[in-house]
Amino acid sequence: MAELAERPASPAGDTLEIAGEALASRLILGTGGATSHAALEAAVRASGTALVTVALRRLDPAAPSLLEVVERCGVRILPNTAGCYTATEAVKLAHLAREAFGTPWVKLEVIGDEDTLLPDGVELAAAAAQLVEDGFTVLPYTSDDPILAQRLADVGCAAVMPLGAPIGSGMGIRNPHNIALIRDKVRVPVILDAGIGTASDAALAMELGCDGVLLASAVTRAEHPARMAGAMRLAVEAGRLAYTAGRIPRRLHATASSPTGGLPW
Amino acid sequence: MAELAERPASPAGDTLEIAGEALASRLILGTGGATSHAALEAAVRASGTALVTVALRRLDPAAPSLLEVVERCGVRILPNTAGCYTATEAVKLAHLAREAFGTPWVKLEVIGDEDTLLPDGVELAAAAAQLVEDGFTVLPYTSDDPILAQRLADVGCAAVMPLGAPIGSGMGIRNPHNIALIRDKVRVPVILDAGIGTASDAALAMELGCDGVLLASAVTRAEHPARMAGAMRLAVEAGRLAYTAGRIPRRLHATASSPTGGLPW
Amino acid sequence: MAELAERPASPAGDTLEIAGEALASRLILGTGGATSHAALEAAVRASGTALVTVALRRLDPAAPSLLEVVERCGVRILPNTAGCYTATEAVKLAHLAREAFGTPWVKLEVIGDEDTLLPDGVELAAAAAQLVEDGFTVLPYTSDDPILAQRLADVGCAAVMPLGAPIGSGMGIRNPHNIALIRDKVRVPVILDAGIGTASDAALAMELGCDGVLLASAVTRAEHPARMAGAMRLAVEAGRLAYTAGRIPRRLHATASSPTGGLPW
Amino acid sequence: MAELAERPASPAGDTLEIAGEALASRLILGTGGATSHAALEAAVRASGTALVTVALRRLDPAAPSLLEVVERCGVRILPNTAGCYTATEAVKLAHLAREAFGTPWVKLEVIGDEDTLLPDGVELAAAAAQLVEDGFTVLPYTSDDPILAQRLADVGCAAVMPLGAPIGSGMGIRNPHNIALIRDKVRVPVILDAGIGTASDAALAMELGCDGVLLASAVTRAEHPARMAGAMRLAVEAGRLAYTAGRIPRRLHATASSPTGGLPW
Amino acid sequence: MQLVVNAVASTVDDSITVADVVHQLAGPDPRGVAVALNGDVVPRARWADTHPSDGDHVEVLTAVQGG
Amino acid sequence: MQLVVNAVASTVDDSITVADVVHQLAGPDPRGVAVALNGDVVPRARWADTHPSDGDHVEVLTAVQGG
Amino acid sequence: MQLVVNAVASTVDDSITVADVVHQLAGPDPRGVAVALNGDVVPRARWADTHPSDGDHVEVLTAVQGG
Amino acid sequence: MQLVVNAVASTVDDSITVADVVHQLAGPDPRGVAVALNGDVVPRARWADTHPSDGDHVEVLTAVQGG
Repeated sequence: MAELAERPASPAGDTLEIAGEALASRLILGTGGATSHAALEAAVRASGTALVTVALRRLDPAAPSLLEVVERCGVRILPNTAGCYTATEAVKLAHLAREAFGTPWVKLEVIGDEDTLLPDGVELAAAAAQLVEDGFTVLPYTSDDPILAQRLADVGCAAVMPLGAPIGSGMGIRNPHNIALIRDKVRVPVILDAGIGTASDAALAMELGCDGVLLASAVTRAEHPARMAGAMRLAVEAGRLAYTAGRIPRRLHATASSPTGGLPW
Repeated sequence: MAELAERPASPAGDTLEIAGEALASRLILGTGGATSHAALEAAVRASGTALVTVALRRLDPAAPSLLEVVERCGVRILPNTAGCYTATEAVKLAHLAREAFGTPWVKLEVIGDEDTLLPDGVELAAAAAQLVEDGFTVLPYTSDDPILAQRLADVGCAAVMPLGAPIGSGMGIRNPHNIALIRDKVRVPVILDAGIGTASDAALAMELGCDGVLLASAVTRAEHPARMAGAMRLAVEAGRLAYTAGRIPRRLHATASSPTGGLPW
Repeated sequence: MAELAERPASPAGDTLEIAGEALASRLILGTGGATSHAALEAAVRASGTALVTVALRRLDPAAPSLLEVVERCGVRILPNTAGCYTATEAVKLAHLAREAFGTPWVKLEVIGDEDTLLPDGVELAAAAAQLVEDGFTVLPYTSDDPILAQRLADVGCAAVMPLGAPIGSGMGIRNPHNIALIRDKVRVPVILDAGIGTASDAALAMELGCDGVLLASAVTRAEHPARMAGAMRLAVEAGRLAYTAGRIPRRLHATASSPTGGLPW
Repeated sequence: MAELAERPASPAGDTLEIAGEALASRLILGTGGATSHAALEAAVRASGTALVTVALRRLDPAAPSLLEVVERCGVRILPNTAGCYTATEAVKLAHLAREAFGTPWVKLEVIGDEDTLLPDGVELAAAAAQLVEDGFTVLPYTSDDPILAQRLADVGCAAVMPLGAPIGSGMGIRNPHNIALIRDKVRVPVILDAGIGTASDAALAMELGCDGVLLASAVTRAEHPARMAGAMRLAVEAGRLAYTAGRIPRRLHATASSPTGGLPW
Repeated sequence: MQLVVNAVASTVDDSITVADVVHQLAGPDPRGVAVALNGDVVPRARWADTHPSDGDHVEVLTAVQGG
Repeated sequence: MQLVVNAVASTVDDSITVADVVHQLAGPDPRGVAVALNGDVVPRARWADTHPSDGDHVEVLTAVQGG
Repeated sequence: MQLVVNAVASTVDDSITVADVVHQLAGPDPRGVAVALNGDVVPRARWADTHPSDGDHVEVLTAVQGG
Repeated sequence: MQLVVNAVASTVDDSITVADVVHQLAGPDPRGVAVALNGDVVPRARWADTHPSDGDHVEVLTAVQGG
């Protein structure tokens, strides 16, 4: 497929760039679900990520500061608009986030349904267009629909972030073919967002040509979050390297890996 | 499943041991299919493997020495019996290998069919029993049949090496359920052998509870063998780490990763 | 899942109803791809369908009449808006179809891309709302996105027709989980449209709770179209019956189907 | 694959023959798991089967006669050797069955493990060879290992009956590729035995080229056994018809099923 | 005058009606046919009294095989 | 003497035949039944003239539901 | 006067500014905080000279864990 | 006399030993090499005093790339 032609010739300097900014890791970590800020910090460090998502909520004076954790880890912040069901809500929350954190970057979420937390494509496309116009660097959490992904790229999103499966489901990538189609169609980075359950899922995302992976629950809700964070770090690197290495084709039949001649009988 | 209970509590000292020998890597590299000894050596080094397979064939005075490559890389040698169709042939070739390399370790292959290169369980079981009796450390390449794997462990094999898919097919793990069953049943190391095509396949094998992965073509026949070797090294580590980290359960529905309350509307 | 609770108690009178009209078959046949009207007629008859789709195109005086075939078979006609890329085009073509065939029923297609022929959700939702307002019985060809399906049902579509895979791809149902989710969410009939390649795909669609299946290429482009039409007819009945019969649960381990006691040893 | 070349040219007279005997149905029904003889009889009749399996156990004078049910339904009897763990046991039980029912036909089961009920290939091959020598018509329940299936055919079995998944698991066909390989390799009928959960599984088995399907729990343990029996009857016919009809190839991209030209814009 | 009928330019009598255009293409009893005049639907009931003007585009559509 | 019939010990007349044992269990016309005496198959034709000895194990088997 | 701050009603001095409200909740150096007055964003630069009126709703938001 | 060494017939001195055969093929210090004489393994320790007979088959094997 097209992305094969586009595979970087070498791993050297094979860095993820979003909106012209280079990120030191292709793994983006969501902070939701951690049992404590301490557990979260350990996971962030083990993951090697350079970018973490946060949500914006009413300030609780009693709660410890998440921002301090983020800054102590020296990672970039990506505010999300989780909890919004309409473009209007999401646009307003994005503006508040820009005020709060002084970053134009936003993970745009507009949810259609509280059971599935699946994105609402129509509202999402409207919000994305507005936020791009307002000068945001928009990273939309979207379905695996290639047409919607193309539309989001066309309105000026800095990346598209299709889901593999519902948020927190750990079901992996339900429709790899769509993810590969999206990678073929759009010219901006593709970040696999939501559904990752374990390391092989993250590696597969990269092998499909994704430029990065965003995950939260798979790490924060694992039995050993920091250990799983380390696993994801390695898996994303492994998958990217494998993608650039040019895998062998799938064959229905066998190919001998030892000489068939030269035996004494 | 059982293996969850048996997961090592920590990655520290989580080392693969076969027949009482600790191996520095859970990745075993087959040497077949490399375009040159130089390409092979680069792949061996990039893979971080501690054990490589070789075949035994009539000596060609003109051919460069493979043994020198193996020794220069400082890795252990695992002779195979590739090309044998009967227990008798395989036993004889194993004895010759022990003479040649001074090691009792043997990757036991008894093939049933030259198209599929699938193992012949009946001949394999017979050869394994004989070689164990002859004092070999037997690592049989077997099908993904849990009953056959149990039989091979029962006759004293040092490990069992079920296939994921036909040799060189790159089809990955066709029946993960059987691999997990094998891991549950036998008490010796389980090495996923044959079928691996890319990094996520190797990670999945480890997540299923395998103790190691053996692959050749996926690396030696990749467009960039050394790069793929590096990918496999990371993938095996990632998969093992993920296995020990305790992945989140698969859920059909979503689980929010951001608070649902605390929004201004 | 919800649909289990809703399964009809008995096959008797278990008929597909769309917009209050009972259809004698749950299989809807697309007429595209047939090598001749004769081959098409044989397939329509073998399929037992009660509803066939047609496209609207410039009249060619030299071409034989498709309408006569449809009427000779005594089946209802479902005009489509294939070839439209915008809501405006689709709405106009739907109005022309209503004029031509005197039916308010329309298979609404608004395509986003000529390579994938995948629907454009944003344009589709706009066209559906307009056509419902204009008094049409709208059956939209949509993606497998549950949120979009819900939106289409909410604007008053008489059914939703999610795809299993791209039109003509024969890839089956790429994401069965989404189809089941759609069946859970919407209260109108769900027709699996596009992607069916063979009989087991059609049976699976029904087992997921779909109320019907729409397919064209799988029959018209098969080596023996009429025979495949017969296969699809049986498969849709089989899948529906299995769905209503209450399948056994999937178990990772075995359950004996013969007594374990009572043997002479 | 080979079987494509061998597909019957037409459904007319496309009948399953085992050991020269024509069977009126490609569906073989196992009788295990039925809640009563009455429920079983209803299922047998609804299934349209011509051959049912029975087990042989110590006679309980208080128990109603299963044989009468079988004879009343006018179907052939296929005794099994369920419960045997060694070739010796299975051979003895087969001889007792031949005495009891006056038929040389036997479904040969030699189980390796009471948890998985998976066949023991080594014991199975030995028992099959002995029973063929003793004049039996041997139908072995085997794994999906193509080499073992070939061996069973070579010793003279009248058919091979590979599993799709463990008995009673309802997991369907875990490794369709192996089933297709078996169909390619052996010249005797291939009956998919064990693992079928629902109608689409049975249809898929036939589409892979199997000559028949044997199932028990999927029908006898369904909520509505007779209804599921009817579903399986249709599914087996549908799958066989689809197999002979020549399905369309799988394509990654779409193929239009409506003309792309001829629109007014 | 000039009409463009199904993308083909043709010279027709000035008094021509949509019904005449359809008749020429589809014969006396044109079933399953719809007409657009310059992109707007012309209901069958209006064919007889609808007079295209010079340069108008007339589209006459009918059913073809389609999925 | 003592016989073990289908794992149940019972005292029987010394002259008993396999046919008698089957008759007691399965009635006059025992169809679909097979017999093993101490593990060896006794063909139906031999039931009438096969005399178990004291302590013998007789197994009388028939069809039950099985997959 | 009355203000509703983060959904909690409270009586405050009439001269209160948004900056004061934030200070009370978040302390002297409130980093990572944004404010909405009756639903409209109040830029940080305007906190000091923005005077809520009686009954106004003030929302003070900050970062929490979120995926 | 005649020997068949790795499937190639060659004429050799009657006094030849397996060690000599190996030497000719693999040089003075033949590492990673095994020998079969008429199909039977000849342990390295026996090479020097093992004398093939006329027509014997000698196989000299070593490591090659293999999966």
